[in-house]
Amino acid sequence: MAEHAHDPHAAHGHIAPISMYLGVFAILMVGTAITVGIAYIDLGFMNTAMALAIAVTKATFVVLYFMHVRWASRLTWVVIAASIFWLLLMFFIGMTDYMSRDWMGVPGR
Amino acid sequence: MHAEHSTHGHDHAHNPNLQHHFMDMPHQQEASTLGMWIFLVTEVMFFGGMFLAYIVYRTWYYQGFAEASHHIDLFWGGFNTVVLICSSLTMALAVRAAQLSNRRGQIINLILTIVLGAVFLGVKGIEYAAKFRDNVVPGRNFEWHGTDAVGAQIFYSLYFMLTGLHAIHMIIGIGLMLVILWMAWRGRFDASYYGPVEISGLYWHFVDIVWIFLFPLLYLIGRHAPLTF
Amino acid sequence: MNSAHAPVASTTPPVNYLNATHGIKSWLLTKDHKRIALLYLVSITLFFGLGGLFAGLVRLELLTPQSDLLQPETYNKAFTLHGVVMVFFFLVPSIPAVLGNWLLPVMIGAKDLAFPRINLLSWYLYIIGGIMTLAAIVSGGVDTGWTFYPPYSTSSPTHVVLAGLGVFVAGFSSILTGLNFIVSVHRMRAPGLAWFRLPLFVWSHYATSLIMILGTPVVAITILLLAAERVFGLGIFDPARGGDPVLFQHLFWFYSHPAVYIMILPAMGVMSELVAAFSRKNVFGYSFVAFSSMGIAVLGFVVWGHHLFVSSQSAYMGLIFSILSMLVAIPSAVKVFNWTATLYKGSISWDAPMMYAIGFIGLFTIGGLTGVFLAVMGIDVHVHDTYFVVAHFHYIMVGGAIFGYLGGLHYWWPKITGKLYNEYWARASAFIIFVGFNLTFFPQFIVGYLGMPRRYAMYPPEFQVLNVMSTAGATVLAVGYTLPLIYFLYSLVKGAPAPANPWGAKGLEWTIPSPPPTENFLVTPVVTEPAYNYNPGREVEVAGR
Amino acid sequence: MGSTLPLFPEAASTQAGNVDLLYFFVVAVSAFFSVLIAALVISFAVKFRRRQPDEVGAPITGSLALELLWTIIPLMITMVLFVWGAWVFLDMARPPRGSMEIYVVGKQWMWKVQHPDGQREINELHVPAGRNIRLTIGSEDVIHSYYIPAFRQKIDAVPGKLTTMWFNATKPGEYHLFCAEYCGTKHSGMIGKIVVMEPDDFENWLSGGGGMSTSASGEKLFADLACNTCHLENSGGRGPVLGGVPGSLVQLADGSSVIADDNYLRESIMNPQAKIVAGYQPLMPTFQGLVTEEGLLQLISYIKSLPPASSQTSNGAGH
Repeated sequence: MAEHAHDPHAAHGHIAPISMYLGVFAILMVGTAITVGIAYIDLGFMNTAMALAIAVTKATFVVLYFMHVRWASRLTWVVIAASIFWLLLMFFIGMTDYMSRDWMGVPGR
Repeated sequence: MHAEHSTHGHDHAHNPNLQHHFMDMPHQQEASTLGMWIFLVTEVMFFGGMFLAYIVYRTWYYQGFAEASHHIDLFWGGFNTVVLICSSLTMALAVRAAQLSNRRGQIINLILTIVLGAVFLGVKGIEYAAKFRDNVVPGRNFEWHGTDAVGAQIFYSLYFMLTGLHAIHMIIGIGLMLVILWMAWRGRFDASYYGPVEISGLYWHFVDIVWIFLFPLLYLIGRHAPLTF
Repeated sequence: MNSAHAPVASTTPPVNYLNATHGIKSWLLTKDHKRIALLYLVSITLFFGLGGLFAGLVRLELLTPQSDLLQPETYNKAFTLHGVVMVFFFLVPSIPAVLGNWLLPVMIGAKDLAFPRINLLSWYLYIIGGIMTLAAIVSGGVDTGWTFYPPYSTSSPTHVVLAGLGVFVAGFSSILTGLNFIVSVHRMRAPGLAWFRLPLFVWSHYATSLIMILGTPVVAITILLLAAERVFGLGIFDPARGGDPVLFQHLFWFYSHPAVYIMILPAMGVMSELVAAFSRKNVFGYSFVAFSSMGIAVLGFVVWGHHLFVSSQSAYMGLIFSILSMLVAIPSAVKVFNWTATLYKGSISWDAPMMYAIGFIGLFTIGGLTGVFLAVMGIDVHVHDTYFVVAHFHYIMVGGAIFGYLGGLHYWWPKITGKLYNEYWARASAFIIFVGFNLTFFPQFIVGYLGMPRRYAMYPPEFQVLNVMSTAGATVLAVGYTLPLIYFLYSLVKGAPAPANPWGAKGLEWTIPSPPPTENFLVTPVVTEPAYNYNPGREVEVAGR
Repeated sequence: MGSTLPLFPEAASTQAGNVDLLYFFVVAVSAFFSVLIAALVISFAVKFRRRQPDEVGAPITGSLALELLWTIIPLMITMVLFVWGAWVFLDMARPPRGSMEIYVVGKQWMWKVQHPDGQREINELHVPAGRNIRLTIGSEDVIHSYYIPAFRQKIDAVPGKLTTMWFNATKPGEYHLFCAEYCGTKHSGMIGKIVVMEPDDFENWLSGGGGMSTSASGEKLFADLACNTCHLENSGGRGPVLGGVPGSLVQLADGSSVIADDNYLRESIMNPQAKIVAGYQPLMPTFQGLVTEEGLLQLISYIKSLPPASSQTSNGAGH
């Protein structure tokens, strides 16, 4: 907490220009259009990967600019990183079971 | 640690919105913003459980998922994506207006946000009605004319859970926005106190982010290979 | 924080948090964390009694090999409700919501938790969830076991949805408590109270809160999916509709294994406080104890699959879960060794809280070591779902969590109520609980390795002697649990007023009156020294031997 | 099964000794640490008891060497336990080749057994001593668990898939069979006995029963369900020819491949669209609800008994 020098009257917070919000909005719209367009091109397994990559990019823009995380404290970054880490941990460990179920060649093992 | 200690750092005028156990407004706002972020972590894990189920069954029943995904209406899904992105913009602008003590800007942007949220829910209603009409609601005369009825039914089960819980979050969000709108109407927020607008905004953006993932994962599976059935 | 060790004589302040306002409304609408803690204390005690009642029914039925006292239907409901009530409505909230709620703000030198209204809301959610579960009990009960495994829970004719939604709502109570603790520890600490000056109680509650906010939502959604499957006929876990019942087990244990640490970590925090206070000594290896709490919280999330060794989970995944489960034993061992080392050259007094602490160390050691048996795959295949498992987790849940809860309650009772309880009866009841507990659960290790499966209303006659021992122990245990209820209530009426620091202990909570005023600290404290600093200015690090 | 106060279970399989040895080792380690901790706690608590009311303890904050010691020693012990436990487990998980295969189906609240030669039993299992026995286990309704304490073996019976257990009984006698996974009202009644017999007695017992062998029942079902119209060598190639498929590597339409184990065969009957064999159309209807779990096991047994396809290059399965 010591890292913030407070003006006791104003709640602090970054005030960004409207142009930034409109820019992020445009990126989100373009991203949506690309997601739909790319879904109609056969890229094999890359279809899913691209769709997710675009979704992650869009989400990142929302988090950084609409949710002001770019200017937020390090603790906020840690909180977000922890949530992503735990989510992926659950996916990764959960899926490891499903992916390795046939390896032994013994049903149910 | 905070520099000022003794009593509660009363060397300045008391903001009436300051609760007694905080030292000053930034302290209070930091705490409430952190609280909302931590709440959003729980929301991530809440939806995460369903996404794990989605990943498992999508790998098991890709055929059924692709068939079912072709059956849901891409137009309305895309339309709703655009609506939600617009609402996120108006929400962000409402927070900005509050930061600048601009009461009118807050009211206009909050009303737009609420209207867009309502439009989203209306469209969702249209989509759900179509599902009931086509008998693709799991557990209720589920009929499937494609090849993989089992996979399609699981897809629709997850579809209804994911979009249904997302819609419930939207409804809660709209309720929250109505409260914020009322408070903004009464001029409660200005540059020194806009925490409630900001943290409701965080919630609204989170719900938007969930949809950003739901849209490709539900509406766009295997679109490149049209299925005939 | 001066270093007076002798009990400081002081009288109960005329205005304190207990009598500052009057009337039932002043309690039900209170935002004071201390009053909310007392609301929890009362409601949790009621649920403990209810859960204990079901445990009594289970033990009585198991006196004989036949199912003669209870029909199997009733027996199945009894053990299910024992599990549901004890896990979700007693153990998970017990220490955090009562002792944590009362003490955490005081220990960090704050006037309240960061979000007092949310704190009250979480008590109401707990009560609503509890009422829903009670409604399920009254309207006929649930018979799925507390684990709600589908497809049985999808097809069981009992009130699964109502009980499940009760757990769902109570889960949000737990989430909000965790959220409040985390924000408070980050943002509400008093000046000078750096992280490594925090009492270990606070560290362990911080670790617990992490599990609450990261794990609880997952079990909430899992139960919601199960309810949707039952109510709307969605197909998600039901194999008849193409689902995978093992997926439920993955999602369920992603929360419910870490939930074990929600129950035991706060008790470990209490232990650190008790061992330090009754040895009048700083905790040996403070930072190792603090970090082991965090280590348990994090590693606890990656071991859930040891509940699935024979569930048809991939054998290779089983190996990974086995080795990870071994790793989570290490920080627990580190804690036990550090508490033991804390006693060395201490000034040890055998007051009632310390008796619980010493009992805890012994029972938790046995509970933890028998956990290693279950992580060893070759042994787990045999003892999985037998009474060996039942005995193991009761050594952790009762020998650990409840000993921690009772020990903490005795230690802070004078502070919370401003009254002294009868020390003689307190020691006697601690001894009775210890004996009764071991008599109840030790025979279950033996009958478990013999192969008696859990959740059996009837069993082969050769297991009877051990079961009778267990039931006899449960009777002793019931007496032991009743005694504190009596002498605590008696102390409220006739107990002598407690001084501010009856134990001569260190910590911010002992610097304020007993009971404290509503705002805890009239002047925000400034902390200038580490926790448990019984020897100011004489810090020595012993060289390794 | 016997004395009034047994303290240790009978060990009647080749694996039981391995498990018990490991168990005794962990008991010894646990006893050592429990006694060590208890002795230290009690002796400290007595020796350093408080003598004056205002006495404080010695200022000892910690010791890095001790912390490392009691981190590393338990770590090493647990790693030994992991390796040993995994070794014992893997032996219990992998049935040896050439085991005698018996099919078991759990349903509320009984265990139904089919021997290869057609003998059927309920809540009992007769096996010869000294032979590797492989159980393939399914469930018709909810999750059960097939548990034989004397053999130290257990595996869940999970609806929607098949699981496997194996053992080699060493001592003739009768042993408990329990359902270990809670399965509803009469869970504790879902018990039975394993009867281990001398091989000669077992042969006599087998010949006493009779009826159609499992694969013969499967053949009949194969015809009744009209599987033979697509899946035999002379049936026109609409579906893959099944002879020789079990155990082989099957190429799928989406480019991946899969080993045709029992669960693959089962899935191909119940949910044929999940894995389409390369070169075939997804024409096969599901048999979910049309064939019981026992029937499935008979079909699988029959498919396994088919001779390898003579000249066909197609090695597909199931659809």
